[in-house]
Amino acid sequence: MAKVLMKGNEAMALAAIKGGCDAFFGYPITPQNEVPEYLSYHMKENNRVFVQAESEVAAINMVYGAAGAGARVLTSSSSPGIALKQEGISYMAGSELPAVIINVMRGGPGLGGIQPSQGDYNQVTRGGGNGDYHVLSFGPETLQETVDLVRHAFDLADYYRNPVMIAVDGLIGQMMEPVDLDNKIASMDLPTKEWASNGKSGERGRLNKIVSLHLDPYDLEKHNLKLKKKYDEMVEKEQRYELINTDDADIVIVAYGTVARVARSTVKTLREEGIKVGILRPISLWPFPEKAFEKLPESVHSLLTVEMSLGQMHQDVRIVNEGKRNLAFYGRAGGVVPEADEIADEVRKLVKGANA
Amino acid sequence: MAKVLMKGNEAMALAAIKGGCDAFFGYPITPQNEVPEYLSYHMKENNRVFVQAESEVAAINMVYGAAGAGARVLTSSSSPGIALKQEGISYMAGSELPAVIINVMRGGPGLGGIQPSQGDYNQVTRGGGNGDYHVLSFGPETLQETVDLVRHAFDLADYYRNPVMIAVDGLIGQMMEPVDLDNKIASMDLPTKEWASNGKSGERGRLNKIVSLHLDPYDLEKHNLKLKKKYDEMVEKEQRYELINTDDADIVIVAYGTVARVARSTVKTLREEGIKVGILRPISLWPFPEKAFEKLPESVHSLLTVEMSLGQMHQDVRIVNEGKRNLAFYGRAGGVVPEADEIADEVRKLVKGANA
Amino acid sequence: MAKGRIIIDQDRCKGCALCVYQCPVHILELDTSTTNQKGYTPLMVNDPEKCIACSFCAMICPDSVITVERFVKE
Amino acid sequence: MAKGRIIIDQDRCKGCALCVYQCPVHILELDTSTTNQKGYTPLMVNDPEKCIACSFCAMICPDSVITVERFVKE
Amino acid sequence: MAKHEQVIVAGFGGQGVMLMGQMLAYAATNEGLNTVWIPSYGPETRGGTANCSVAISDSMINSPVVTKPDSVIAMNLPSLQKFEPKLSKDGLLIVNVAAIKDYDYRDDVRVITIDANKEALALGNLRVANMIMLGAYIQATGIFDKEAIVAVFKKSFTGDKARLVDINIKALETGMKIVD
Amino acid sequence: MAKHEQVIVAGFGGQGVMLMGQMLAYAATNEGLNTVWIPSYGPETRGGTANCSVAISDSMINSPVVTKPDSVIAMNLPSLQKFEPKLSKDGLLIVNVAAIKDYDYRDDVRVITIDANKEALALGNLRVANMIMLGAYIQATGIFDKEAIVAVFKKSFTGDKARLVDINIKALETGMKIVD
Amino acid sequence: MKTETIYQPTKGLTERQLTYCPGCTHGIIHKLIGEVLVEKGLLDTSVGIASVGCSVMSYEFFNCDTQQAAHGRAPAVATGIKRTNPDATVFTYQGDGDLASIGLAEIVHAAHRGENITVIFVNNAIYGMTGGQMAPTTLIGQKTTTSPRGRDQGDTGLPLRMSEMLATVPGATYLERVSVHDPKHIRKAKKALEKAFDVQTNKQGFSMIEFISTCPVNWGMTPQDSLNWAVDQMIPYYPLGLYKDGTKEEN
Amino acid sequence: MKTETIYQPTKGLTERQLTYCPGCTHGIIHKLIGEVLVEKGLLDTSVGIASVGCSVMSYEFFNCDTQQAAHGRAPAVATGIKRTNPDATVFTYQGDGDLASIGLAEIVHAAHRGENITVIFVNNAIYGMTGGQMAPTTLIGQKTTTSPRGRDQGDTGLPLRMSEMLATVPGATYLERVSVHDPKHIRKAKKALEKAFDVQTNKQGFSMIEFISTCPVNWGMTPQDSLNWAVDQMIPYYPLGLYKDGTKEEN
Ligand SMILES: Cc1ncc(C[n+]2csc(CCOP(=O)(O)OP(=O)(O)O)c2C)c(N)n1
Ligand SMILES: Cc1ncc(C[n+]2csc(CCOP(=O)(O)OP(=O)(O)O)c2C)c(N)n1
Ligand code: SF4
Ligand code: SF4
Ligand code: SF4
Ligand code: SF4
Ligand code: SF4
Ligand code: SF4
Ligand SMILES: [Mg+2]
Ligand SMILES: [Mg+2]
Repeated sequence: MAKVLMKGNEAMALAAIKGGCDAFFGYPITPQNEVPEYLSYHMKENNRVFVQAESEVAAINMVYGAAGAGARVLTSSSSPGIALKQEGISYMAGSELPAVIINVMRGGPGLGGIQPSQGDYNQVTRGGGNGDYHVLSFGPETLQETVDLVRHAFDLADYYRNPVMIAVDGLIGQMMEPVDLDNKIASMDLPTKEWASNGKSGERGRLNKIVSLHLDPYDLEKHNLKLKKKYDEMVEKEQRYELINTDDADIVIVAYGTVARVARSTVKTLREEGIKVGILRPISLWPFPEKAFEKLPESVHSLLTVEMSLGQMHQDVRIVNEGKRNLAFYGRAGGVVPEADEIADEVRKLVKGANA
Repeated sequence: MAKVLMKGNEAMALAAIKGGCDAFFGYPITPQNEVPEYLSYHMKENNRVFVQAESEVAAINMVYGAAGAGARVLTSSSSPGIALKQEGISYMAGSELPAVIINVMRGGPGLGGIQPSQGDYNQVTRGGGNGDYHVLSFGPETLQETVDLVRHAFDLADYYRNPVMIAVDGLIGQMMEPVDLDNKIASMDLPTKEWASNGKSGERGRLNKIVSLHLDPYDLEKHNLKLKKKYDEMVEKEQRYELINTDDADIVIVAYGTVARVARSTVKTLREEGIKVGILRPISLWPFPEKAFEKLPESVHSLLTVEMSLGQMHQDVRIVNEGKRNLAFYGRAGGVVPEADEIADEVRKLVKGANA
Repeated sequence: MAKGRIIIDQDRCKGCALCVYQCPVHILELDTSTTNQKGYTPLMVNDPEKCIACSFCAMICPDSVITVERFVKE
Repeated sequence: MAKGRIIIDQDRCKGCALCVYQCPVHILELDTSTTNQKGYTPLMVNDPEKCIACSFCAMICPDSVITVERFVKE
Repeated sequence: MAKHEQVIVAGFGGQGVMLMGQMLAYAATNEGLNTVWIPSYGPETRGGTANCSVAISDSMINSPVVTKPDSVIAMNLPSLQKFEPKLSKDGLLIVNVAAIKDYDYRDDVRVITIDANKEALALGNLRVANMIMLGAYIQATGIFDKEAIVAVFKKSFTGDKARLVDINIKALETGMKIVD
Repeated sequence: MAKHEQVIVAGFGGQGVMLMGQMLAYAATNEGLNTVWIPSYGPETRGGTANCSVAISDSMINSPVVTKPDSVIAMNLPSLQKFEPKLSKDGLLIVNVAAIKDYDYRDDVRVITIDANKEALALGNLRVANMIMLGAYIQATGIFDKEAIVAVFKKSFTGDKARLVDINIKALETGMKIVD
Repeated sequence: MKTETIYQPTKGLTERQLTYCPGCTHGIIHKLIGEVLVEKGLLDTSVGIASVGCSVMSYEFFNCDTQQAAHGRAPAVATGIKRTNPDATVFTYQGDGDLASIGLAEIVHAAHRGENITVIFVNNAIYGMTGGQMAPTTLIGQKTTTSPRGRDQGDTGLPLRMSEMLATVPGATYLERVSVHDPKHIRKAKKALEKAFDVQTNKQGFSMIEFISTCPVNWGMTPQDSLNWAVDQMIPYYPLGLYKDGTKEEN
Repeated sequence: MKTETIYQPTKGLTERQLTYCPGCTHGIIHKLIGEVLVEKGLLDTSVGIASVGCSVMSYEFFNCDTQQAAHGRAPAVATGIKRTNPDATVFTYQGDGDLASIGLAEIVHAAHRGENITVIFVNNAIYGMTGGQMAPTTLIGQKTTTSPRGRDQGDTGLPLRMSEMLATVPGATYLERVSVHDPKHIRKAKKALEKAFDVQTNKQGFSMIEFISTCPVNWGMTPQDSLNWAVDQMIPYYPLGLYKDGTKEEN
């Protein structure tokens, strides 16, 4: 199909419909309001479910119920709203329920602001709900990549029976860009949901239960280990990233989402100056694409993490790096998007001999 | 004063009173119920405030209000309850409000179980609320250390104007051990709370506002940087840890809370066998005591992280380690407490040549 | 003569005695001479002949211990 | 003769016209010939002589634009 | 001819600056170009200033954020003051001078001043001032021809709003003529 | 004499096993010893088995978790079955055999069997069976003398419950005598 | 002599022995639900939602599909299930802590939306599972572990009456408060429950049955004394009866 | 001629220009609060709690101490302040999304506890700040950005009436619904507000004044048409008047 110009939030909403989303439960919050607004109109058109919940807490628990009953479910929110969903997300991970969660990140902490941010990286990748669990999460760069991932996320959620989060900064939600909503993407072969607790025990001849309670610690540990196996599989299979101009690079910028996009301009400028810089762009945030770092050539002596936060993903870079390369960080916070030139200045500082 | 035998939760509650806690707001949840139960009786006795809130969400927002009005405030919960408090905690960090939060951790994710766990390490140290913020957090080992930290936490919270969390596994909450509630601890010189919004604007001649909203991104960034300065100060000053038998160690166990205590038995056993093993015991969880690792002797070739989780603090160990030493991990989950012998077996695997 | 009888699934019984109070003919009692698997003193019938098969005991029993049968004249 | 007068803090006015509808003597209007700092067409008084100092305009004004004074006979 | 254009459109909320930008983005999309439209609202939620940026390119758009625009369309004084300094050297500045008296413009840029309010009122609807400015812009840059924008009008104003197509076309033409 | 003792007390909920353990921990605290009492409830919240462990030592207690107890006090069959295997070699096993008929005890441990229910009923209150067992335990181990426990009774049973002190002392003595 | 079974354990419950304390009326309420689901032929198409409270394990007891909800959120979970499976019979089973305290917004809003679900509300004036803390429904003067001197109006207000409150919510269709303290009331309670499920079957909207229930363990009473206390103390404050029947208003 | 000022901007508000849209009645309500606080001499000892909604910035407008609360949680924040500072006058300012949707549990429980605070509830039947989504108070048929075809009872139920609902909560002392669509009603509203603060001063418990308010921008009407719509559409469904006055019951 031809590309259509759409606002990020609306495109994500439409992508969810195209991804087979049966039901949406959410609560308004800036800057993601166009997601529920779009769906409040178009889900009904498609004979699917749209409910504006009384709160984010209620929304995520509606998602739990619908997902537990076998539906493909979406919820969407922004930073403080995601905070309120943490208990529910932990429950979903514990009960092994699939769902797609969109987080259109804004500045924090607290009420913060409504400008684009990546200050929720920890919130996204380290949960905040209780217990040993992980949420498969992605931080796409362009609107096209975002909608492709939203569509694919429904498959991934079902495959792993785990929540999947799409974390975009507010800019991606608010901007308009031409997208192809029918872009060819991988589709997965998925079994029917034999486990769904949906009131068909008669038909099925067996009771289904959706539960995260395991009072015996040894049972719970077994359950934890079962979950861990899934997480290990994700670590193995779902690391996604892009390496941009890294083949001959001396310095590599590590950045995701809008920042990566800005960094592309930086690279263009610096390459013209003869500075050999590339970009390692994580697409999956959890699992963090550790494999990407293995693919960097020996020539890379420094990594510069750039985030719209004061250094959250940078901790993951520290983990992978294992002391091998020189590390630097540059971040803007509170809703300020770093400019290509600012990043260029930071890279220049890392050029060998620059400070000598 | 002589030591008294007290249940962990009750001792923490009494320690809070001794720490000058003016008000408690909380909601029942196992295994921390004795905290509110004890305080429901004794706060009134001391003419202080006790309110059982309608939920954890309400509780943390009551804490916000009382802290914003200048009181020394405590709340207490366990894992899923803390999840529900994440938004409020992010607000408190954003509005720079002091409070002490006790998390008596149980198995997860979801409802999980009620047995002791350390599965909330990520939840505690990486927030889960939105935005760039940190909670100063401690994971004490014995009841004495716990009560000393609870008392001190009120000072720290006031000093930094930031929430402080005491994260203990359920065992510490449930066990009884003799404690001295009047143990001499450092006390801090604190300014009066000129900033408190408490309805004394007349007296004060100035309006006070408690706010985390900064609609202009540059203002918010400035605010973020101000907060970061505090966090940097915490990283500088609040790293706490204990090094046990590490002077001549070949192998060091990294463990906190009850696990560290169990590991002491392991060390005793193994030292008798001639294996040179020690313990690096983080007391502060955030900031993670990176400095402790610098103090380890060259002789240490391997670090074994042991947790009552499937590997959360271990990520922090990976960060500090920077690839220097051999790393290993051993964890029990779901409420199972690792036994000294199990840990010993893991250590033995790391003895050089053991596998050769 | 008894109108019916009750069948007691002793090991489910928790000895709460709610049934005892409900029996209109006062023929139920806890057997304090023994404990069941779970450690409770279970229900016993004192004077089965008096049972009027009213089902009150069974209705109030929270643990589904009691089955009630009515005698049917042939 | 006017019983009083109103004083308009033009730059606070948002041109919402609520006051216009409340004035019982219909002397208020928005000045469409100009815009204030904020880009709004502000309130103006057409026929000040008619003001009865009822304060209705001021009461309904959400933006505290209007002060009302009553003339006091000396 | 390679197309690369970065424009910022700014004014009061309610002046239709968002729509102007969107029209450009739609036109670009229709021509198969890459484009990114980004809205930005001031810290005051309402009644404040609003602006949007549009990047248009026939190659991939890297940084979607426009920091050094090729063109600025300023609908009021605060917008002019805010964005004139960011305009790149030799850039294009189109100003609605309806409420702007004297202003000392940069001399290293091309300045077009229009009293778009007056022109719009002449057309019978103050609200089309924005499309007058848009007409001036496409004429001055040559980035799109009239038909490209008219096509967008026709697609955007449907149903109840279809009646708006004509007056907007007129406004567009008015703007184009002024620059012509 | 160095004291190191790790004991597990187990039974049905309601048999007062938690209290027994606490009495030991209080006695230890009064004597300035280190001690840790840890409760443990079965997965069923109610009506299930319950147990607690007490570690007592005159040096620092490392692992507070008792995995290889020196002594086990079992108040019922499930507890006996669960904890007998964990008892360390040459350890002490005290069993309330009230509801236990035949049982094949380990032969590498010291076994004391008491029908504590019968003894308690003889004292007029089934609920003091636990203190009979406690008496047997302190007598068999010598860890505390009678007075130490009586002191704890007096501190613990106050107000309404003060009247319970006497019968508990009697129960304690009964237990001590049985082992004697 | 030939016999005819006139009362037996319902097939609406599984064989699992209940985990409730001796004499706890949770068990009686469970039985009634099981019986009604069987008698109405709804068991095979039902989804029961266990909430957090003593009844958390009820997902093991109801002989139908079940989901275990986070504390207080059962009505939201039910909404998710019902909206995506409108033909399933969906009911929640919630304690007073769950429904009237932490889950208050969720229950009111399920009623507000007219969610076509059935709510079983078990009001025992206390938090049973966590060891007897004060609930919003705890009576004045009642001692709990967090109102150790007895609930005090000045400090904690007067007990919340949920059926009365929900009766003001337009979306609620059927609300009744019942008790299970004797066979007569058990029969009445069952009738109410039947009606509640009928309302759902007929797609008439939100129905809730509030059960006056006991907590012998945390009230510190024998089971029979608990029933008596429920009758003497609770029912006067929480009068039994119909609080709303909107089935006639609907067509 | 000598003049006497009979109406002027209240000192109860700061000089900051309000951020509300032209003709939004939030501003009128702000003024009333400011006037009452000044006239009752409470300004210097008050703490106002701004909630999340268009009035989020009201912490800049009230000329007293303020706290900005998380969305829906203002009553909890107020509780924290009031309990630790019983002598302060504590009031919340909350929209209908804030109070009737996400914050429903908090408002009911503040009332339930009889929390001695005053709640200003601004009901404009919509989520203003976030761009006009449906609120629990949105009228049937009303178009909003999330009920684009008009609110439909079958799907979303009938609008919630908060004053009526809270009137069933024993702890609530004083509840009144008022409007500010003309000077007469503004005067009445002010009276109600005075009474509400008196209740607090007299330590008589929870008081709430519900204001029928407008949202010209998201309703898509002129300010005056909005007032008319409030009168014609809202007031019939949300009747003005006293919903509870428990001050007489107290001593
Ligand atoms: C978020 C959260 N908060 C608190 C708890 C702890 N909790 C479990 S059950 C319960 C109260 C149960 O009381 P009620 O709903 O009245 O049920 P009952 O046990 O009395 O039947 C609480 C507070 C929890 N599991 N999750
Ligand atoms: C946790 C959370 N959820 C959602 C939001 C987004 N939000 C801000 S204001 C608002 C609704 C405001 O509506 P209302 O309370 O009616 O106030 P109004 O703007 O109409 O005066 C919402 C949903 C938020 N800030 N925080
Ligand atoms: S059926 Fe009736 S008469 Fe027979 S035992 Fe039960 S209660 Fe008594
Ligand atoms: S009511 Fe049931 S459980 Fe209770 S004593 Fe009777 S048979 Fe046993
Ligand atoms: S005071 Fe009364 S008469 Fe005078 S302008 Fe205002 S509304 Fe009109
Ligand atoms: S009511 Fe106030 S803001 Fe509105 S037009 Fe009149 S003076 Fe201006
Ligand atoms: S604690 Fe109370 S409510 Fe829970 S099962 Fe026991 S008696 Fe029943
Ligand atoms: S959006 Fe609506 S409620 Fe908000 S300020 Fe504007 S008119 Fe008022
Ligand atoms: Mg209860
Ligand atoms: Mg509103």
